[in-house]
This record gives sequence, structure tokens and C-alpha cells, in this order.
Amino acid sequence: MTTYPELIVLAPLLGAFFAGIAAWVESRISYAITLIAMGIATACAASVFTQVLASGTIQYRMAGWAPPMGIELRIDALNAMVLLLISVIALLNLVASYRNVEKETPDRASSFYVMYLLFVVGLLGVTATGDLFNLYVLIEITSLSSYTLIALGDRDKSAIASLNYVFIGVIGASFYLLGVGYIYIKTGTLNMVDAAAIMKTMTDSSAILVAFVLCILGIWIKMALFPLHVWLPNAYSSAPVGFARVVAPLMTKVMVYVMVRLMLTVFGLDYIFDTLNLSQAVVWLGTIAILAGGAMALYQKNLKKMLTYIIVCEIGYMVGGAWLGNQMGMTGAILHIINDAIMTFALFLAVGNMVYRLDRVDYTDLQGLFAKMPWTMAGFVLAAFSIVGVPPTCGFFSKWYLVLGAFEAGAYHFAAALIISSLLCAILFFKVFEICFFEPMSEGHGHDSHGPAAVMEEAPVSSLVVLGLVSVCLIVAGLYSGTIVDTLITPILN
Amino acid sequence: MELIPSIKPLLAVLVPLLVIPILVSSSSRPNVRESWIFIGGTIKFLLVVSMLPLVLSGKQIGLTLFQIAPGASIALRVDGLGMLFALVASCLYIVTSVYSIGYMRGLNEHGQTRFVSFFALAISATIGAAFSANLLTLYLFYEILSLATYPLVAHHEDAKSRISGRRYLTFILGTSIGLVLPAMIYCYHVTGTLEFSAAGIFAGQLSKPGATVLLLMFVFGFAKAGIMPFHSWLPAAMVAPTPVSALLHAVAVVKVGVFSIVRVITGIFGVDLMASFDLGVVIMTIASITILVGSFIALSQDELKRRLAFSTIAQLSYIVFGVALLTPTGLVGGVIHILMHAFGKITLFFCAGAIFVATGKKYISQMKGLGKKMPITFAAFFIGSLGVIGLPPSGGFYSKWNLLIGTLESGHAIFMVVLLLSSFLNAFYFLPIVYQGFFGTPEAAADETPGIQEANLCCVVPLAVTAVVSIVLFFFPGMFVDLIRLGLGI
Amino acid sequence: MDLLQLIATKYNYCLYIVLMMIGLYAMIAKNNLIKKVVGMSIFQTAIILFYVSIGYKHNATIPIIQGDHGHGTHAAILAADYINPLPHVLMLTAIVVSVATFGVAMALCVKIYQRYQTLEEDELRMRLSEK
Amino acid sequence: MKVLAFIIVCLTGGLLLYGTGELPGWGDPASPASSHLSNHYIEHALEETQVPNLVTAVLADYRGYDTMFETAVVFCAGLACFLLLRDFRPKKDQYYRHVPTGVVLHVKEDAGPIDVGREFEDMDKDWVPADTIIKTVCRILIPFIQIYALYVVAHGDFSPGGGFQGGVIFGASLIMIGIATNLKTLIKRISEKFLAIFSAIGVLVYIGIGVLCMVMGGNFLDYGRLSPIFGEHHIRALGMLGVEIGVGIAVTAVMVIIYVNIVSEGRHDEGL
Repeated sequence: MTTYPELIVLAPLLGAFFAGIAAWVESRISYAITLIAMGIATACAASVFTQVLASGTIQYRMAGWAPPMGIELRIDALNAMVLLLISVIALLNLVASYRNVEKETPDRASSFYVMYLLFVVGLLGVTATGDLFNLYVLIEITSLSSYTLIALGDRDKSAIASLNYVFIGVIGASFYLLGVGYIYIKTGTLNMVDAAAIMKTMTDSSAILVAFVLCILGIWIKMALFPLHVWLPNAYSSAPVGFARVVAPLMTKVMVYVMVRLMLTVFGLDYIFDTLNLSQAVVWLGTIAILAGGAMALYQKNLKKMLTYIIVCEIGYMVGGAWLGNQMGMTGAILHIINDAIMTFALFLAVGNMVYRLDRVDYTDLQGLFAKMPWTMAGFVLAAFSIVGVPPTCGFFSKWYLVLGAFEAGAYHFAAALIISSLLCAILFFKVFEICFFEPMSEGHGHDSHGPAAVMEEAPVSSLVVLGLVSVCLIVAGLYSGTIVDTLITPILN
Repeated sequence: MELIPSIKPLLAVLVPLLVIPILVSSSSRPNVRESWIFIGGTIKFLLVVSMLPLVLSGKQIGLTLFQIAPGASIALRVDGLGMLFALVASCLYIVTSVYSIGYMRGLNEHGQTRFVSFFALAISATIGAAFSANLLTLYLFYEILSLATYPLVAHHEDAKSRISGRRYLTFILGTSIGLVLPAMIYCYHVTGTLEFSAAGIFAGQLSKPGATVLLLMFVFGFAKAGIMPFHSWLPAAMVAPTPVSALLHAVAVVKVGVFSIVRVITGIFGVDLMASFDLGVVIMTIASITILVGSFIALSQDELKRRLAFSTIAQLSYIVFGVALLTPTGLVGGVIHILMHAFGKITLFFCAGAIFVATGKKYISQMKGLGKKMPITFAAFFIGSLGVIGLPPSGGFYSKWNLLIGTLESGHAIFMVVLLLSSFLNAFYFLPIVYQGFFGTPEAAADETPGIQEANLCCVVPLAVTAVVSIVLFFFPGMFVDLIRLGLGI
Repeated sequence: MDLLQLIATKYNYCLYIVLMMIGLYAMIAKNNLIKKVVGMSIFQTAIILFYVSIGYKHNATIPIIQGDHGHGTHAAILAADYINPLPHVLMLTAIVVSVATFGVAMALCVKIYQRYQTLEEDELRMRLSEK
Repeated sequence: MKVLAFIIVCLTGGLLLYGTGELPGWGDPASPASSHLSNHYIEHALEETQVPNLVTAVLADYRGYDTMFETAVVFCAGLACFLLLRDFRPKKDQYYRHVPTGVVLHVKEDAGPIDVGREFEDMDKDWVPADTIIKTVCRILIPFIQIYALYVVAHGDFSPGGGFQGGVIFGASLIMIGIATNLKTLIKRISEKFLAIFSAIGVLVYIGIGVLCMVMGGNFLDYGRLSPIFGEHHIRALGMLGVEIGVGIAVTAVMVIIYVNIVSEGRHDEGL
């Protein structure tokens, strides 16, 4: 079977520029082009995914040069999975958010789609590449497009939030770039595999240690690990819905992927856990991130804002899990990349629907929402359960692996944090449910004397269909997590 | 034991789920909707019954749905214990469906479609819990049940139900996530499996303190069983419409809690391990406290449903108590109390509901003399009381008898006192209601509205049926005892 | 002693570190958004300097092959004669990225100024909390 | 905040200084950075790519994939300025100068564009008559600058230069028009639509060449595969020239877009 790994990145890239031209001719065409480009990318990602599962790692030499000279795409099961995840979510969001984009950026919707494609290109490229510097360039594409798209949101806050994000994002990316520089000085190469092979012989080098610290620190800033998270809540909550729906589930998760990739492929687990022995400290960091994220979420009075703090909390899961230093923990972290992407996507889809109807989603705006938007709320509830970790939704199963990993590593504090965060999330979401369900409060017994019947005001059908689909995915991904772990994650780790 | 692969258990779990879309789509035609509830319930019951002969012949029916990790799967397995529980739940579901038609229509409740849908979901989860082959699956259905019952508890959408709902969730979800989940994962971490097996899954990996802590995490964690101090959700949940209180908070939900504890004691820890670490006494002590305190509190309650709730809390601990005896007779006595108490208590709840529908009265002090107007209801109430107290000719006698024997067998004769005292208390808080109902005179004559009569037929027939069954069970407990013996391998 | 030696032989690195510290400090501590953007530029420039200095080799010239190329005289090319081209390539990219970031940051500043008529961070914070 | 910043800065500096201790000395030819990949490039690039400017060879060929994204970043910046700042609402205050008399008309509030005929000229609020010297000098200089820009693009294979450099110079020459006269004159000459389309076309030229290589059966950007179309001779150099031209177009257009949007706060009416 011929697969086209390069098209996963190139199709949306080409699409972006065609859509950019089309925007000046007939703006509707650019939406169609965007859709087609993402469709092609998704199809390619799916075919690459099956191919990788069948026959192992795929390499693609850009410009035909052999790896250390040229840049290669290197797709193993881990990338293939993340690539598929990104392209599917980006495609689905395109379908779901058509109306939202029209509503929020009426006069520049077509340019929005161009930027959107560039953002997705960045994510896909980051995931596919096997070159350290190429990764930096693609991170910058992703960042630049997300700075812009975030600033298109809320009129009062988004520009400031976005500028803050620029500063912190630049620091993060520059740290990463510096780290790559140190790696380059010591090894003379930029290819991940090549660099890893050379670095194996210099485990006691202080420059490599600094390179490692800088790279990981840069990525942590980019993924908003507590206490480096300060930019995230404002940026994501003021972003326009059409973009928030894709940046919230994907951006941080791709950065987690990069971290895992750096750990697995570039620096090697032996170096991190045996030579440096950093597991303990970082797991504590993850624990604190989980608790702090959850606690801060409690203080929010706006649904979007609350969800962004939950993202901060979930990042703690993944970082802590990946650094537990055992296979269970890493499995949990990688599984949680998939699961968290799906559930965050579902949550933001639902919130997007609410925003479409209500404009604002402060808690007080949500009254009577179960009656007004029953389908949206159904999806929201399911996604919320997944975040809480109720079986058989997928959130439960990644938590299962993470807690197991924590037990195995003896990191009981991390296990406790996971459990506590489940409880915190339950409180958070039921607080919202209560408002949506009970308010406006009826007087006493409600025997069919419910005042004027609540009017159904559902979101656009396209959005609902996508939400339904993703909600089903929540459960399917949960039930098949055994299969996912066996066929995807275990081979990566061995 | 022979395991026969079959899809029937799955079907039994799924039928109510499949009916839900039909229920929702026919929400504007109540008659169609309710006939579908009935059809769904019947199919489910027939499916469960159709598996009965196989189970009675000593075989088990099973199906692995999803392999999550080695030794942890989502799998269904029908053994004697599960069969017993599923029979009770699915049979009573049909009866309750009929009753809830009468009750909900009698009171002209709002949101009936939502109500029946979540009811179906809850019963689905109950059957799932009954048929769970391992702890993971059990936990899964346990959680689904917790969440599915929340809208039922909060049905009235007023301030009171909001507070109750909050308390309900805090206790149920808080304990299951905070205690059961870590305990379960720890079990898996230690043993690498969560499958129930009569010998237990631990092979000397636990020390006595460790085992005690783990067991307590399970026993308190399954807060649906209402072990004190995690009981107070149950009285709070009584704000729900009575069919919910009846089926869920006397049968399905609470019994799932107890059932889970039984499973953990017999399938995860294993009777031998329990005995060797003397853990039975610990549990028995906790159960005894709950039995006595629950009974005393019940005495002081004036609202009928709350009194029933505290009675339920006490009775649930009988089951835990019986299992903790760790002797064959004790185990049988404990587990069969699931069945006996179910029929007794549901009758009582039906009566409470019927009284509310017919007269709007909730408080015991208002019920003097009502027996003359509602003879069938009060007669049924009397029979139900007998069952709960444990007097012949009701099924409750059978379980209490076994429990007492078990206490002697296990050599903890002191606990006999608890059982006897509690029975005495039971009698003390139930029989006066019946006596006052038939022979008392209403205090305020002005309250004497002439129109009071039996509630509508849909309410009365179910409570009569359950009362009769409760007596029948006294005479024919044999099959169920067989089921339990098969299930526990004794 | 150690430090002195380090500064003496590797002053290129020390210089970039100092420059980077200045940029980073401005980005974090300055109150004016434009000053922060300028700090960001200094920060990125420092990294560019760092990379370019990696490429330098003693006694070597710029990486453009001289002489009569294209006619089979490749054997004469010695690696020691030319400096390392790769860091330059990388920095070309990094420069472009930093310019692009600078442009976006400026555009954001303009947008903020349009909305609030100020670029002082404390004033912005005050204005935001008023709402 | 200042103390915190100082601590963070010192920590970072300390960390970096700690790492430098181990680095090879400045200009050491034996350091890994100057020996591993670097030597291959220096010794074989000319042979493999037929381009003597190694920076260009690495930039546009070995790491051509990077450079493509680099161009995309440039495009992204232009689009960002457009998306963030462009304001399509009509101008509020408009000024027209009656050329023969020098009388200025001030049209207030949303009057919309007015056809004022030839006698009037559109003008900025802070209007100063265009300086003749500046105008003339620019008029003379701009063609030379542009030719030089084209040279920088075209000669990037052989001497320092390339698409980015050339593009920036060309863009600067266009911006000069805007500075020497006024923004409206610039926009009248080079419309927004033109710029936007060309910024996209520039990148498309780059990707297009890469895709053409794929169509010809090679990997993306594998210029060697283009030989059936363009002939064997210096085919990789030719391919690189092609992408450099694409880069040049994109950079030129984006420079002007950024300038126009930032200077006029997105109104495209007046500024600098």
C-alpha cells in the first residue's frame, strides 16, 4: 500500500494558500478548500496509521536527502496516533464551527480558515517531524497562528491575553531553541535519532544536562504546566469559539507529545531516570499542578475559564504520569493524550454551542439550560463524567493506568492527587449541572405547574451531530482502551 | 465451574437501554410510553428467568466484552448470587413500573419521560452490577447507577431536592471515587487481577493491617450499603418520588451497595482470608452499630418514608452482618435477606406512596384510623412489617433464623443480642403504625375528609402482589437457597 | 580562576548570555508593552548570536566555495577552509521567525492601544478589573 | 515583579553559564558542531547541488522543508496583521484639498467615499505638502533598489543573498513609495488584494515546485526529479532559484502588508 505521509502536512498547507487566494475571490470557496484539505489530510493520516500498525515506522526523506543531512518525517505508532487525532479533531471542528465562525468573525471568516489551516499544519508538522530544528519552526507556526486567532475573540480581553501569550510563548520556544543549540554544539546534528545515538556516549556532560533542562522547560512553558500556566486560562477563554474548540484539546496535548518524544527518542528514558534521577521532583510538580489546577478551577465563575483550569489540571496528569519512570505511568500519560483530547474537545464543543446561543457563559447565564439545550447538555454531561473519571468513559481508563503507575512507583501522593482531582472535578461539574437543572428555582413541588414551558433553543445541527459523534467516541475509546494500549502504546514503549 | 458463553446477560443489561430512545420519542403519548416500559421490563425479566435453569444446574453464563488490561476486563458472568439479585430486581421492576404509572399519574407529576428513562437506565445498571464478573465491571455499573439515580432524586427541581441531591452525590460519588477506586486499583496493583473467585485473589500478599484498611475502604466506600457513618444520603434521598424510594432505595441502589460488599468479601478477599485475619468481627461490629443506631433513629422519625429509610439502613447491615459471619448458614442468611427484605420493604414503600397519593399524608401521626378507609394497603403494610421484623409467616423470618443460627455457629453469641434487640425495635416502630391505622381515631375531626379511599388500582395491585409474594417466600425459599449455595460454592 | 578562564576562552557564550539576560529581564519586568516587545527582540537576537558563533571556525572563510566551480575541481574543497554553514541557515529561519513574531506583537500592541489608549501594563490591568 | 524577574534572569543565566563550561572553545574546528554534518555539507554540497553558496544549498535544498515553513511563517505574520488590524469601516473624518485654491474641506462622520472630481485631492489629517526633493530622490532611487533586489534574489546561489534578503529589499523599495508620498498613493499603486494574493502565490510557488517534484515521482522538493522538464544541467540550482523567487515574492508582499496595516492601524487611509 502506498501512503503519503508528507501529504498529511502538505495538504492543509497547500489548502491554506489556495484558501488565502480564494478569500479574495469568493469567500465561500475558501471554506470548501479548507474542508477538502483537511479531508485529504485526515485520509492520509488514517492510511499512514494503518500502515504503521501493519509494518512499523515510516520514514520520509524530504528532498530525498538521507536523514542526518536532510530532514526526515519519522512516523511511528505514537506519531501516527497523534496525527490521526489532530486531523480528525480539526476536521470535525471545521464542520461543527461553521456557524460559530460566521457569527464571531463575520467579515474575515475566510482569513480565519487560512489561519486555522496554518495552525493545524503546525501541529501536524510538529508531530510528524524527526528533526529537532524543524520542530522549532513548526512550533512557531502553530504559535503565531494561535496568537492571531486568540486575539480575534473577546473584544476587551483577547488582545491582552494574546500578547501575554506571545511573550511567554516566545520565552518557551526560545528556551527550546537554546536547548537544541546546546545539543547541536555537543553532537553536531539536528536529527533526533542521530543526536540520541551520539548523546548516549556523553551522559555525564553538563552541556547535555543544560540542553535537556532547557528543552523540557521550554516545552513545559508551551504546554502550561503549573506554575508556568499563567498565560493559558486567559488566552483560551477569550479565544473565539471556532478556535478555542481546537486549540484547547490539541495544543497542550501536542506539546505533551513533544515532551514524550524528547524523553523517549532524544534523551532516552535511561538518561532521564537513571542518570539524572529526576522522576521524584517532576512527579511532585505534576501533583501540585493537578491540585492547583483543580483548586483554581473552583474559584472561577465562568464556564470557559473553569474549563481552562481543568486543562491545567489535566496537564499535571500527563506530566506526572510520563515522569513516573515506569511503563504503566507512561502508558497512562500517552493514553491520556488521546483521551484528554477527545474529552476536552467534547467539552468545548458543548460550551461553543452554549456560547452560540447565550453569548456569555458565566455561571449565572446557564440557568435552565437542560431544558433549553438538552442535546448539548447531554454531550456536556458525558464529557464531564469523562473528566471526572466515571467508567466506561475514556477518562476513567487513563486514570486507571496513571494510578497504577503511581502505585508501582510508590508515588502515593500522585495517586492521591489523581483521586482528589476526580472529586474536585465532580464538585465543579455538579455545581454547573445544578445551576442548569434547578435554576430558575421553581416554588416547591413542580406538579406540571412549571410556568411557561422552556423553549428549546438548540445549537446548529452540524455542531450537535459532531458533539454526538465525539460523545460516542468518549465511550468507545474508553471501552477499547485495552486494545489501544496493546496495539499502540505497548509496542512504542518496548 | 463450567462457563457457558452467551449473549443473554448482555441483552438483559441492554434491553432497558434500548427502550430509552423509544420512551423519549413517545414522550407525548403516555400510554404508548408506559406500555413500552412494561414490554421492556417483561423482556428483561424473561431473559433473566431463561438463564435460571442453567444456573440452577450448576453452570455459569458468561461473556467478556472488553479486555482493558490483563486480568481486568469488562465482563459479565451469571452465577447464583447474581442470578438471585437480578431476579429480584427485574421482577420488582415490572411491579414498580405498574405502581409508578399509578403514582405519577395520580399526582400528575412533571417530567415523566425523564423520570422513566432514568429509571430504566438505573435498572439496567443494577442488572449489570448483578451480572458483573469482576470488580472493575461492578464498579462501572455502580458508578452508572449512582449517576443515573441523581436526576430521579432531584426530580422535583426545588430547593429541598437540590440539597438532597447534593448530599446524595457527595456521599455516593465521594466514597466510590475516594475510597473504592484507589482500593480497587491497589488490589489490581498487588494481584494483577480483579476477577471474583471464591478463594479470593490475594495469595498472601497482604498483611493484617493492610487487609483491614483495604476491606474498610471497600465497606465504607460502597456507601450505597448505608453503613454508618456514610448513611445519611438515604434519608435525604427520600425527597424523590415514592417509586424511586421503593425500587431504588429499598431494592436496587442500596442492594447494589450491599451486593458489592458481599462480592468483595466473598470474591476478592475470600472467606478463608477473612477468617484467618479475623476480619469478620470487624465488619460485624460495624454492622451491629449500624443496625442498632439505625433502628433507634427510625423510632424517632415521624415522617413515614424517613422511618422506612432508617429501617432500611439497619436492615442492610443485616446482610453485611450475615456475610461477615463467614459461616455457611450465616452467608445464606445474609444473602437471602437481599430477597426477603426487598419484598418486605418495597411493600412498605408502596403503602407509604399509596397513602400519599390517596390522602396526601406523609406523617405517621396523621395516619390514625386510615386503615379503615384503606384496608388493603394497611394489611399489606402489616405483612411487610412482619417481613422486616422477621416474624413468620413472612420470608423475613427465614433469613433472620439463619442469621441467628449463623451467629451461634461462628461462636460470636454476643451478637445474637444485637439481632434480637433490633427485631424488638423493628416491631416497636412498625406495629404501632398498623395498630393506630386500624384501631386509632383521627385526632382532628376537621381533617376527616369523606372522600378518602384506596388509591387507584395501579397503586394497590402492586403492593398486594408484593405482600403476597413476601408470604409465599416463607414457604418456598428452597430455590433461592440453592442459588446462593451455588453462587458461594458452599 | 575557573570562571576567568571560561570568560577568556568562551567570551562569545558569555556575551550572548548577558544579552539574553537583559532581554529576558525586560520581558518580565518592564511595564510598557513596547519595551517588552523590544526586550523580546533582544532576547531572540541573543540566541541568534549564540548560534552564529557556533558556526565560526578559526582560519576559515564564509561558506561560499570559491574558484572555478562546476568543472571537476571539487577535490580541492577542504572542510577546514570554510565555516560551518548550518547555523547560518538555522538562524536565517530564526530571524524570520523573530521578525514575524515582532510583527504580530506590534499588531497586538496597536490593537490594545486602539481599545484602551494606553500601553502601560498596570493601567491596562486597572482598566480590565474595572469591568 | 522586578525582584522576581531578577531572580529568574539570574537563574537562567547561571544555568546557561553552567552549560557553557563544557562547550568547545570558540572557533574550534574540531568541535562536533563543525565536524559532523558541517564537513559533509562543505565537502559535498557543491558536488551534490551545484550551488557554491553553501548557505543557500543547505537552506533551499538539504533543509528546504524548513525553509518552506519559514516562508509560511512570513505569510502567517502578514495574514496576522491583516486579521488583527484591518478595519473595513469607512473613515470618519475626511479631508479634501481644492488644488487651485488650497482650501481644505473637512467632511465629518460617516459620509462615505465622496466623488470630488479632479479639482480636489484626498489628503491626510496632518497634511504636509509632499517634499519635492524627497519625491524626486525616491523616484530615481527606487528602480535601482528594485534591480538590486532582483539581483540579490537571482544571485543567491553564488553570493550572499537569496529570497528573504531580496524580498525584504524589494519590499523596502515599495514601502519607500509610501513614505515619500503618502499611504494612499502606495495603496492606489499596489492594491491590498494584489498584495494578499501575491503573498499566497509566493509560498505556492515554493510548495508548487516541491509538489511538482512529487508528481515527477520523487520526494517532496527533490529538485533532481525535475530534469525531464528543465534538463539535467544544474537542475538542483535551478530548483533552488525557483523557490527563492517564490520566497522573494512572498516576503515582498508581506513586508508591505505589515507596513500598511500597522502604520494605518488597519484603516488603510493615512499614516506616516
